[in-house]
Amino acid sequence: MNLEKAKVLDNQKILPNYWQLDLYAPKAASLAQAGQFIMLQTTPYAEPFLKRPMSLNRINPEEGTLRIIYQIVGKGTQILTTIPAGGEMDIIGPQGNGWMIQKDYRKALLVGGGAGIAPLLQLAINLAEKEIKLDILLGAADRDAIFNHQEFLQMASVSVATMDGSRGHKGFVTDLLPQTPDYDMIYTCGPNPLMEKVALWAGQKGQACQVSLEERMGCGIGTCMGCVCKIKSKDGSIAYKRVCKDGPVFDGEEVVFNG
Amino acid sequence: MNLEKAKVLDNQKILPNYWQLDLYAPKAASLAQAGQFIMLQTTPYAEPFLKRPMSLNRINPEEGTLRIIYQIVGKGTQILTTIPAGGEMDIIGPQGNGWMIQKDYRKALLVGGGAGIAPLLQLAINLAEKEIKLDILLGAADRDAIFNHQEFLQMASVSVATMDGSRGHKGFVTDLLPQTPDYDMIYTCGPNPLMEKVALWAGQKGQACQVSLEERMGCGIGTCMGCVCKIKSKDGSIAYKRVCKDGPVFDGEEVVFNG
Amino acid sequence: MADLSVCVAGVDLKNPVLTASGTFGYGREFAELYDLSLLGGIVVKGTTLEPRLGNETPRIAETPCGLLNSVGLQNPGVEKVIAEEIPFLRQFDTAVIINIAGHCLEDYGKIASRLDKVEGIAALEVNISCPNVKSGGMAFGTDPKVAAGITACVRQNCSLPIIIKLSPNVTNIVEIALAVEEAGADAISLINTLLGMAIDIEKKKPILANTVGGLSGPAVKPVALRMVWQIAKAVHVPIVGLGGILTASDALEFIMAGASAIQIGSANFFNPMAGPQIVEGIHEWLDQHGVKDIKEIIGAVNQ
Amino acid sequence: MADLSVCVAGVDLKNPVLTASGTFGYGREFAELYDLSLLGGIVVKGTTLEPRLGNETPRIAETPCGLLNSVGLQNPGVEKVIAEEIPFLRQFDTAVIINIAGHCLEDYGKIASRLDKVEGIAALEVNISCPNVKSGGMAFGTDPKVAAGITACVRQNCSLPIIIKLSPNVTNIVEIALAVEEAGADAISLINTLLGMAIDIEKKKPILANTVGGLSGPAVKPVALRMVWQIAKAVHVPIVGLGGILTASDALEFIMAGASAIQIGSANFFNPMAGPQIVEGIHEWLDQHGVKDIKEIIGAVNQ
Ligand SMILES: Cc1cc2nc3c(=O)[nH]c(=O)nc-3n(C[C@H](O)[C@H](O)[C@H](O)COP(=O)(O)OP(=O)(O)OC[C@H]3O[C@@H](n4cnc5c(N)ncnc54)[C@H](O)[C@@H]3O)c2cc1C
Ligand SMILES: Cc1cc2nc3c(=O)[nH]c(=O)nc-3n(C[C@H](O)[C@H](O)[C@H](O)COP(=O)(O)OP(=O)(O)OC[C@H]3O[C@@H](n4cnc5c(N)ncnc54)[C@H](O)[C@@H]3O)c2cc1C
Ligand SMILES: Cc1cc2nc3c(=O)[nH]c(=O)nc-3n(C[C@H](O)[C@H](O)[C@H](O)COP(=O)(O)O)c2cc1C
Ligand SMILES: Cc1cc2nc3c(=O)[nH]c(=O)nc-3n(C[C@H](O)[C@H](O)[C@H](O)COP(=O)(O)O)c2cc1C
Ligand code: FES
Ligand code: FES
Repeated sequence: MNLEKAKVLDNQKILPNYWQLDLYAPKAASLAQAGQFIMLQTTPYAEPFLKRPMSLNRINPEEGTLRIIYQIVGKGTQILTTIPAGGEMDIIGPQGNGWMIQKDYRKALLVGGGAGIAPLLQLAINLAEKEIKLDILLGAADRDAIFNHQEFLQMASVSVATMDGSRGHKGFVTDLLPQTPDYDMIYTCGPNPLMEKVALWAGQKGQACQVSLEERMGCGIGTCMGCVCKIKSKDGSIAYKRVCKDGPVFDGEEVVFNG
Repeated sequence: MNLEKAKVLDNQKILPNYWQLDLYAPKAASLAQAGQFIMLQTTPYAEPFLKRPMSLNRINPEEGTLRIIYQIVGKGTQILTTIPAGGEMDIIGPQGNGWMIQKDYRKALLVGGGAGIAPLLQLAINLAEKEIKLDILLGAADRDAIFNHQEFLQMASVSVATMDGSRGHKGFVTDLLPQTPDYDMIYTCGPNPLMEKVALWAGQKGQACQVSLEERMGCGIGTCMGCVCKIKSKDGSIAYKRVCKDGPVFDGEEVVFNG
Repeated sequence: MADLSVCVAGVDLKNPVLTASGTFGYGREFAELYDLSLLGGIVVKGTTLEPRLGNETPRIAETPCGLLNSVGLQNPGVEKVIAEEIPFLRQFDTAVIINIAGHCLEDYGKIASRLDKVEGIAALEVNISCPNVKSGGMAFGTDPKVAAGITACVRQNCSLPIIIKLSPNVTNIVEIALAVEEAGADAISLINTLLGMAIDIEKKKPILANTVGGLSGPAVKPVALRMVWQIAKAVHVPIVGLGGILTASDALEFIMAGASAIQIGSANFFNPMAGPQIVEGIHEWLDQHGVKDIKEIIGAVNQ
Repeated sequence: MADLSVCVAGVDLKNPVLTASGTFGYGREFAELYDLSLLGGIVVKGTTLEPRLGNETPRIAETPCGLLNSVGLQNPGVEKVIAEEIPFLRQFDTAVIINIAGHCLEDYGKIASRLDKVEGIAALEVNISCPNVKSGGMAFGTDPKVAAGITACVRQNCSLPIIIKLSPNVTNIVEIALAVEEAGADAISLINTLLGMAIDIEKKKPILANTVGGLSGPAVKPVALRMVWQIAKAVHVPIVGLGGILTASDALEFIMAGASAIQIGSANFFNPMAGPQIVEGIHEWLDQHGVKDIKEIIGAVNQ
């Protein structure tokens, strides 16, 4: 496990409700894999008490940097916006397992929704480097919550859906799922209903699928059993696994979604 | 009562354990009197929860500025040192009654100890402006806790005492109290034992004396009854008065010190 | 604009935001900052028959996200409150609630009957939960029989609406709530402070002269909210929720847990404008969420 | 360097700093960060006879200076703990304390007797105070008779030193402490979590799937410290104090209140290095203050 005092290189608004945070954290950057996350402390005080889990949007081990894209949700992310370049923050990480990529993949589909788009960018870069063909579906409430669109376009065909139709298809991003998919792997991150739909569809189409789950975390390091999700074994029995340590990425087929 | 968002103009270390904070708070500065204090919030979060009472060391109504000199004691004052110029903090104030000055005073003695020296500077300036002759006694543990020495020297004869003898007399500042005082008023601020000694001595010598008390505060505005001190009436009965509202300055004779 | 009026203990409040006893004095300082008529009501400092000096100092110790106090009911006594404070408060278009406390059952009866016919009082809040007095105080609020006895005694001695204020320092808050409801409480307010302590390690002594004190502030909010929720399922009288409320969002949590009104205590120290800002914040939230009447969301989590 | 060793429940600890059940797993993650032998001891996650799934999620809600949890004793069961976790922990030169919990009296007896002869266990900590399980749990710790009954049952079923862990959700902590002491506890640890709640006002629902959960972290420190101080004056067995300890200074407050040892719980989340840093900080403080032996300051505020 890596504890590090990260230095803020840049922290700026990229969309009305989304900020981009660049950190200098050489140790974490050298260890990190796409799909992993860090636990980020927003103040040096005991309030707010818990660290915030944030996915790695970009990993640059050469320069020792990490990029986070965060949505403003509540107290912690509000505070994050006030930390200027030059500031410091304690982080733990990289945490979790990251996306699984097999050498022989030739074609993959990425489906992201809202803040869940964040961990797909580094994944797409890694897949593109391996010359794996990519289709990318991005969804959000409106166009003000679609980020990294340009970056994805450089690597893949990208389709967008927004609930209000302000960009791309009007409706759910899952409306864009193809009828006859032929992917070696489908990767998805976003709100639970989105991932549940994708996992269900993938199962029906006989396609493999990885989902990256979110859960409220106490420790973020695997000790408190706070962040568990329900995982179904082959034998049908159900176990609770830790999102922070055994995940956040799970086989879509195994996950029991609650709603 | 005045609530104001003060702007930090400057915040710098002046001695190993003392910092000087310059605030732009035009409303407070226009209202303030020597001997008053402000309640200062150290973070925008609920931790630390309470505001810190800090005396006004300098008041500049023309420029709208206030100066605080603060000793690093615990959590709140530690945090204060981290707030850079340009930062903002919520204040309440000026609070309390301030030093009482009568027009016909001709000679006054000021006795300050440690952080208690802070509210004596603006007092000395006001007295000097009225051409009242001043004697000033400053005491502290060592020379690293004597501040404003130069400023006082411009207005008065100043004697210093330190416990370790690193500046001036070696011992208590109260050792320097004259045998045959002839002051119209004696003003003192510092640790309770110091003020108690000065008040006792003044009483014995038949001299009038004002003391500026410290107490732990909840509200700092007079509503919680947290900060009271024991005040003896002429008839001998004892009442609790609020340091934040009825004080911090009291007639030395009335105060019942607890030891 | 949404309807914010609520009715507690038969008292119509223009909005559910009251200020808590002991944190607002008699409103004089806050009246310099804002029009007290903006508040649903004001609960004054704990009032006793005779003037009380209260405890030795230090009386305040800061703790994580909160504070301990051991003021010990310093107050000028009921006669002075009637003569000097109630007339001042009567100027404002807000419910004036007098918080009362006593050393023994008799005291409660006497002070209730003394206040009964005084003009300008909307209700009594009966403090059976003060952790800062040697005799009586919290002990009254931790035994259902004693709590019921005091409630009945106040009931007999006055015709004003009575709100019984409970102590959180108990194993079973529901049992106490049911006991005071049964004994005639028109409403129940909770929580008073949690008994706590802080030590100055340099002096190897408690920070408070009184050794222990009452914990309040955001730190206690989860406990307070849980107790409001617990008793909301058990009693039929209205509940006034308090404990650590700092923002409109906090206030709405209590209302959804089952409180018909809320009180703002220590938040008055953190942010002297908390009162009107919370009223305003509740208004905004209801409007944004298309809620026409705050009464629709009282106890929403239980529906 | 000052002598930091203390003796609790007949177990010699190299220093008074233990880690609290449920916040440290079985030490594996922390072993990546520092040598667990630096700790006085490790208390493992609550262990039950059978594996337990625990409660639904969300299980965690942040609160001011603290958090609520409703993990509900998820654990792999005593057999797996014996087979896989205790051998791992035995590698370190630190006291391994197994925290046990049960649904009923019988469970406690069975698990105690199962652990009795297992190598590498310094003591049992008996959790009669878990607020997160439906049957038993906290209810055991809020009634002095039931608490004594469980203590006696564990006592009869094993020869290991036993530490009884008390719930703070009671009117009278001293009464419970005396009851378990009388029934054979070798030491008492406190506090477990305070029962609390948090509401998501957007969803109009409790944040925790379990509605209520246990409050821990700095927020609860004043209550924990008060309870340690109260029982220190009443019982003769050593006390292990916990609740909101974040720093060496916090730890020293508990020691001065009367605790012979302390546990670090939620602080492990805030600062994963809290354990060794607090050991170090206590060392420094004692040295700076010329205290040769930590035992000199245990209960200092009462002297
Ligand atoms: C593995 C993982 C990766 C994530 N990556 C990203 C990311 O790249 N970008 C991004 O914008 N968000 C991400 N999130 C969600 C992000 O952690 C929350 O939005 C954030 O914690 C909210 O904090 P807050 O203080 O603003 O909200 P508050 O509501 O004030 O937070 C209160 C508490 O709830 C927790 N919480 C609230 N919402 C969530 C949530 N959705 N998931 C987990 N905990 C939550 C907070 O961590 C905190 O403990 C991720 C979550 C997880 C679990
Ligand atoms: C009217 C008044 C004027 C003051 N003026 C000055 C000044 O000009 N310069 C200066 O250095 N100090 C002054 N003090 C003392 C100053 O308020 C404390 O040193 C400061 O509050 C300590 O805060 P902390 O967070 O660093 O310490 P902590 O010990 O962490 O504070 C914990 C709590 O105790 C309170 N507290 C601790 N020490 C004191 C104290 N001596 N007096 C009152 N409350 C205390 C804090 O305000 C806080 O609520 C004054 C105090 C009063 C009452
Ligand atoms: C300084 C102080 C004095 C108090 N005095 C009283 C009192 O006289 N009577 C009473 O019933 N409650 C008193 N309380 C308790 C509050 O009214 C309230 O119940 C408690 O502080 C919890 O609310 P809060 O967390 O919002 O402060 C006092 C609280 C504080 C902080
Ligand atoms: C996530 C979590 C899980 C816990 N699990 C247990 C447990 O299994 N058994 C137990 O006795 N206490 C458990 N506790 C309580 C802690 O051991 C401790 O008593 C409490 O958190 C107070 O200490 P703290 O404020 O230092 O965290 C748990 C606490 C937390 C936060
Ligand atoms: S957050 Fe603690 S185990 Fe995952
Ligand atoms: S600090 Fe509240 S009355 Fe003075």
